[in-house]
Amino acid sequence: MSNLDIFREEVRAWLAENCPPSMRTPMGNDEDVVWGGRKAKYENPEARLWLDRMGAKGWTAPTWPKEYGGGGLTKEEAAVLGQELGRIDARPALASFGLWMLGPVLLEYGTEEQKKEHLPPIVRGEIRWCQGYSEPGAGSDLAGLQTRAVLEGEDYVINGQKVWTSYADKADAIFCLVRTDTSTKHEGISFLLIDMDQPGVTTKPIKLISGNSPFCETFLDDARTPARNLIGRLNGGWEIAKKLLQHERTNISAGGFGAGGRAAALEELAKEYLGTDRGEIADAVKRDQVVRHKMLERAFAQTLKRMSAETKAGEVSPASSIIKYVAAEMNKDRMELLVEIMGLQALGWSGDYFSKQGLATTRAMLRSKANSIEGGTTEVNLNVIAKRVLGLRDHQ
Amino acid sequence: MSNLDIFREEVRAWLAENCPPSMRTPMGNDEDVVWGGRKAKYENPEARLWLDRMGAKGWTAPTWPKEYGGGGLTKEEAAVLGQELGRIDARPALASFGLWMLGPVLLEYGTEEQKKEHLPPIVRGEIRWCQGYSEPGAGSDLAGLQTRAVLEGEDYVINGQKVWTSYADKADAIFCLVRTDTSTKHEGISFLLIDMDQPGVTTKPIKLISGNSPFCETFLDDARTPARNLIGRLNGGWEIAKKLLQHERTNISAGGFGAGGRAAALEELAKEYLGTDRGEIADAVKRDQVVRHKMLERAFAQTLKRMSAETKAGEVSPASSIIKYVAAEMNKDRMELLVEIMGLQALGWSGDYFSKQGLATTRAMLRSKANSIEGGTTEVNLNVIAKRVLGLRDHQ
Amino acid sequence: MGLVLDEEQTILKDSAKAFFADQAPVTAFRKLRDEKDETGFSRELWRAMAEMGWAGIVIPEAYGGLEYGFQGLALVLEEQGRTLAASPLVSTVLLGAGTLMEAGSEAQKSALLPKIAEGSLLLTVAIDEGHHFNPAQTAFEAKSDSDGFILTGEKTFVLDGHVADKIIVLARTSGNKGDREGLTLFLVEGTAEGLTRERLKMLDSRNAALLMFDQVKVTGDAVIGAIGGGYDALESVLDRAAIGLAAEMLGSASAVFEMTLDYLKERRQFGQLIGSFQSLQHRAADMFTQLELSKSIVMTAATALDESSNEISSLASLAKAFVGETSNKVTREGIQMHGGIGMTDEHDVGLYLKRSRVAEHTFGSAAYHRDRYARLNDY
Amino acid sequence: MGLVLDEEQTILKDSAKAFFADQAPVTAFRKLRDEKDETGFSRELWRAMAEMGWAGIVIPEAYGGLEYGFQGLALVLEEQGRTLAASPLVSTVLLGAGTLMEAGSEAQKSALLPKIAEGSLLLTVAIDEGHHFNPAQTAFEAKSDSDGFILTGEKTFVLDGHVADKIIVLARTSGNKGDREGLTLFLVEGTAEGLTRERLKMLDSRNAALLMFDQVKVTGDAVIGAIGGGYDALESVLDRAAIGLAAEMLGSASAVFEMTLDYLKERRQFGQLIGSFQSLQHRAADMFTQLELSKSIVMTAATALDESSNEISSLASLAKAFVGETSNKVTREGIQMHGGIGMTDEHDVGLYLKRSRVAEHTFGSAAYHRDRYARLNDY
Repeated sequence: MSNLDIFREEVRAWLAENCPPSMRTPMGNDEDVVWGGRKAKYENPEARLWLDRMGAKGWTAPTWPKEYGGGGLTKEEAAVLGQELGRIDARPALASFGLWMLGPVLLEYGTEEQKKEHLPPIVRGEIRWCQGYSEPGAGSDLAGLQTRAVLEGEDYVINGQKVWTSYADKADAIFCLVRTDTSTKHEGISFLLIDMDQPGVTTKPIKLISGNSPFCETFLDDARTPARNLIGRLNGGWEIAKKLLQHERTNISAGGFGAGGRAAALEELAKEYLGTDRGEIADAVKRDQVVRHKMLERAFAQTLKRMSAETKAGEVSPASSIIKYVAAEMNKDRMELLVEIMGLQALGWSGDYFSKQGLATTRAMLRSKANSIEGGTTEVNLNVIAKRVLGLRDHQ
Repeated sequence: MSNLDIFREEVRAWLAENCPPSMRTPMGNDEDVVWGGRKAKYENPEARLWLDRMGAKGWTAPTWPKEYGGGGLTKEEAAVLGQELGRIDARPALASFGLWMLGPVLLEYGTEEQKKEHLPPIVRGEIRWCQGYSEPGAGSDLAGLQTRAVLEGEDYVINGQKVWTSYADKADAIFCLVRTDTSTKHEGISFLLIDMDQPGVTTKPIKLISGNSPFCETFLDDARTPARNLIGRLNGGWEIAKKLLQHERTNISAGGFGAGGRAAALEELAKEYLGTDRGEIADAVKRDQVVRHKMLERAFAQTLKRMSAETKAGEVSPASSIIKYVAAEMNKDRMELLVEIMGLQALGWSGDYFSKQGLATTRAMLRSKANSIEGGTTEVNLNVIAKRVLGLRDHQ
Repeated sequence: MGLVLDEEQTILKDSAKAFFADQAPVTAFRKLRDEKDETGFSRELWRAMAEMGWAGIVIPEAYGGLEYGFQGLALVLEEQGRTLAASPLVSTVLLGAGTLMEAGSEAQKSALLPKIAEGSLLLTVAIDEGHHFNPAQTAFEAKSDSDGFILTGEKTFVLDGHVADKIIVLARTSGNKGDREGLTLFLVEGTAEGLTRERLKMLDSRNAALLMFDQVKVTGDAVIGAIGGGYDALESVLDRAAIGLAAEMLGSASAVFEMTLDYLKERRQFGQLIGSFQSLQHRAADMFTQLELSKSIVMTAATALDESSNEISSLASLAKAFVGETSNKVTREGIQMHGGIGMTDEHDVGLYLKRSRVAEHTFGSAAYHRDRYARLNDY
Repeated sequence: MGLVLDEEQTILKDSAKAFFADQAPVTAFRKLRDEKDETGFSRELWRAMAEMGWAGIVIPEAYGGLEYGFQGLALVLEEQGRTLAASPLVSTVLLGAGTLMEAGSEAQKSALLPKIAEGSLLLTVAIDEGHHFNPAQTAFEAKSDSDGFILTGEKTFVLDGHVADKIIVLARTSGNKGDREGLTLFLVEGTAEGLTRERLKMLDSRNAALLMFDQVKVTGDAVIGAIGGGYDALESVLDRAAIGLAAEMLGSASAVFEMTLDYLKERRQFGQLIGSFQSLQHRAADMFTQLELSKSIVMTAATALDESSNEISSLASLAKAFVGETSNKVTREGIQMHGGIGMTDEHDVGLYLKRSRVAEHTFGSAAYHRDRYARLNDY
């Protein structure tokens, strides 16, 4: 038996013992996601138990080094862990921007002290992080950041406003891009960690056209953070931000609002709402639109696969530059087409008259409009393709 | 009886007497168009007779002053003349860039001597003119003109190359934009008349992707023209050019490849080539595309009418800025749709197997690709709308 | 108006523009929405509109109206659309008064039209039964009995149906679902016994209701027009409604375009006004183009109504389809060009998008009207 | 190839690229066209291609082929498309050899496949009868008589039909136009008595012919596959042909994109490289996106062929439709971005546009394949 097989047996045994029964059932809704943090409430005590057990093993961050609380697994072992978790339909023990975003930054740019201080609580879900990049005046253009951090004695004092901070109202701490030098643009930005449990930090949820949202505005008024919470070098935040954004883009599009899967199949809804004629969607024009969409979805899915095959083969994949753009536009079109197909049923806002699916479609259509804005606008995506991939230049 | 009614009776009587019978029949093809000029050949002597008679009355240029050979008619009288010519289906006595383009320029910018010298031969169709604007390096951007004219004694000596000069190989003379000052861009351009019957001027027809074309390349190698043939002020050609281009754009789109009329109706061809189902175009998806196109055609036709009504009412019509753009894109889409509909029949190049209509469609589809390039590209049209109409500005 | 407004029309348009900007700006609609107002529009505003003569703008003078014509109504609707003002202009005037003028008896017209014109009677027409507009598919049944008719069934998406004083109901008196023959129009009191009304909470926070008829009795007088001839009468009414709604949508789309253009001239990114980026410039130019084409169509269609052109049905479908697509496109681009701020509930552009999607589907979607246009023109 | 080329495939692609760039650049095709060459391709080139092994690249080793598979053939076709090289690869290999491999008897395969592989036999399949590709609509009749069958009728748009040594003809032996049953494949000599062949002068100056059969007699040996089962056999062949042609179109479209991109980086207007104008940048990025998506599909479909996936038909329709639309778009944009020079006959971009339109319609247009995809997937 290979080492990996042995490891697999160990994992399997441990999971059988430690994964509570209710954690092997599908999640009912967003409330079932465990984000951890100081303010976390656990309706289901088994969720907490599951987090504690996984956290203690470091398996919420399987490949992070053990010395920082991680699982210390190899890539192959982590894959086995993932397979075994999948095999029993285990729920994720922890969802966390700390795991997904801050952790990798700390591992690459943090000092030994910073890693020791911040990584273990992330692994165990003790601190819930949120991210503070965008500002009202700086959307696609982070160089326009105006939130200022000034060193006063041992602390940075921060003033400014962040926007689109997901779950800021539920987070314990925020990792921020702040301006530490106003004389330049990109070069004057730093990456700072700030505890939110202080009077200088307030948050306000943002209501979207589709209804409530996890997004907040976050106001920093003489907020303070010890100087040791500067990550990377002073005025070196731009480089970190670029990496994180790239990471975010890939995340959003590959897993996020991408092709199919999550919602009911377009073709089934088309049959239900438009009727059938000898088994075919009765409206030939809409049927053609459905096919076009399905073809694009398939082309997109194959491109995702190709991208990952190319990456695995060590090639630079130019296809990766198109992913976010295609995913966003495709999902927007899909939702508009669904509304077209469902008619009145997808034009309701609330109330019993409308089906759950109808109401969800209405909201999803509205929410989808942000797909081509968040995490890099479609316009910025196209600029990037034109310039970085195709080598076209600005006016000289 | 009003003066106009009297005039109408006179016109009617004169036409009855002077318009030869064969000039009241529809034109068979492009060969029947009378362009005049020194090299003109008249297969049908009545065509020449008709030109001579109309030219002598000045009615080829009805509203131009009598002293320059024109008809000296008021706008209202000219309208009556037009109606009466239409009533008997009279062929145009003369087609001429001299009448359409050079004449108006001379009337506005020419000296008394220049008008006296050039306008009467235009009216009588004795000199055939062509226009020389574009150059290989200067398409949409006339400021890039490189053809140079240098004053040597009494003459300008011209060197350079013009392209897209329609019918240059059949013309007697050319009105040209030339560079007379290389130190500035727009300000260094002049408007010059050049006789083409000299060794320094040679022409070469351009073959298009759709086949033969009226376009030529025109080479000017030490071509000469007397200094008196400078129209307007030295280095003042840019203003004249802008006026002429505007004029050309309106002409092209309103009369040219615009909405329907000329070719067989899209819906009839769709029925013929796709079959019908209870009287409807059998292919529902194509039928939808046909409707979309017909709707756009109608919207365009109504916009043309609105534009002319607004102009008549003395209003500035912002709609006029969209005409060329819509006409070009609409015609290109129409031709692609026709090829889709006709299939194999519109994929032939020559030979008896293909119907006349099929071959004409193939060629027209190819020719239509130039609609969004000639007389101002679609990109330039959109720039103009954005900047002049919508007030958007360049990067500052 | 023909294709250019005359002086009188220009005055009407200007005063309507000023009226809505003053009395019913977008903030007023937002307030109605946020306060979850049960009526769904301001009765005070409607009274003021009636005082301007707009409730009776197409009603003949003989019945207390202005007899000013549909071109005038279209102008008012366009300006109403510009500020998203909620009013019963579409339900009461386009549909209700429209049906009476088209098919009502002298007695019905004398009794009701003057009240509509003075703004004291709210009327609507109940047509839809399914997810998609398709009046020929009406199954809703009216059974004749000795005293008249008994109505049973459901009608949905009835504009202002929860507050209308009277409701004109399209019901089947013979034939089968899908037949154009056999449909009849009935006038029913909003308070009739057996009628339950429920306001639907729509995406656009405007007014539509679900009406449930349980053995609702009406007398023979309640029939409007010929028994079995309801479809043909209604078709003319719906042509007018489609054109009127297209005018309203044009106004809304124009407002979105204008606010977007303003934003392009004011928002900076990468050190530049975003309106100086050429790709946004070209897309703005393209929206402008669609709006100019839409404007020509709406003017043509409204004029055709006043001139009783035989092209009305074709032009109605053209207007509803073309303006609908334009409105869809402009609202999409409006949000995208505004970026994040356009996604927030507090920005107006989202309100316009929501209204657009509902209006696009009201009286038939663009797809419905393209198919109809094709049928009308023998494609 | 799967979704990434392996080493062998990379070598094949590179050598095909070098081969066509060297032996059959666009100038070679232009020369064929301008000299009105009657064959329509260079026999010398075909011999060289056969020497490279490409004529037999999908033919089993037992019949003298390389048995390298469709992924390899797709790579060669893509490179052939890049330079618009004219060859009988589609007619002889994809269609002809494909049909024999799918449905031929052992005797037929032994007799013909080795000759195809060595480049000495030209084969094609005659399917089309009308303006649009639709094999089920075949009416062309084969009447059985004592000695075999008598073929009468017309076949059009037969690729390389005027020079093919043998022609496989789809004919109806029973049933009616529209039936998939009752169609049979026959092998006919190019020189058969009663057969008249006329080369069609197509838009793309490539090879297609009109074949007129006047009582052409064939023996029972001429039947390929089962009598009445021709449609099913041919459908698999046509799937492969669609995928192969999509690969060729992808190569052509990529070439257009590359020449356009080069032009954007070199042409100046208004004092700037036109490639620095943002609206052109975004349109270029959009073309690139379509091409990347197309590439994923072509690779997936070609791999599916070699793996005998049960998705082949779906993927064939996906490839033909998606790449067809991409090719249409890229050639349109290619001309527009080149401006006037792109309109001239002496520029290559027009040749690509012409080839694209014909290829788009060959073996079914995008619309045909969208409908087919919908049918195959039960939409």
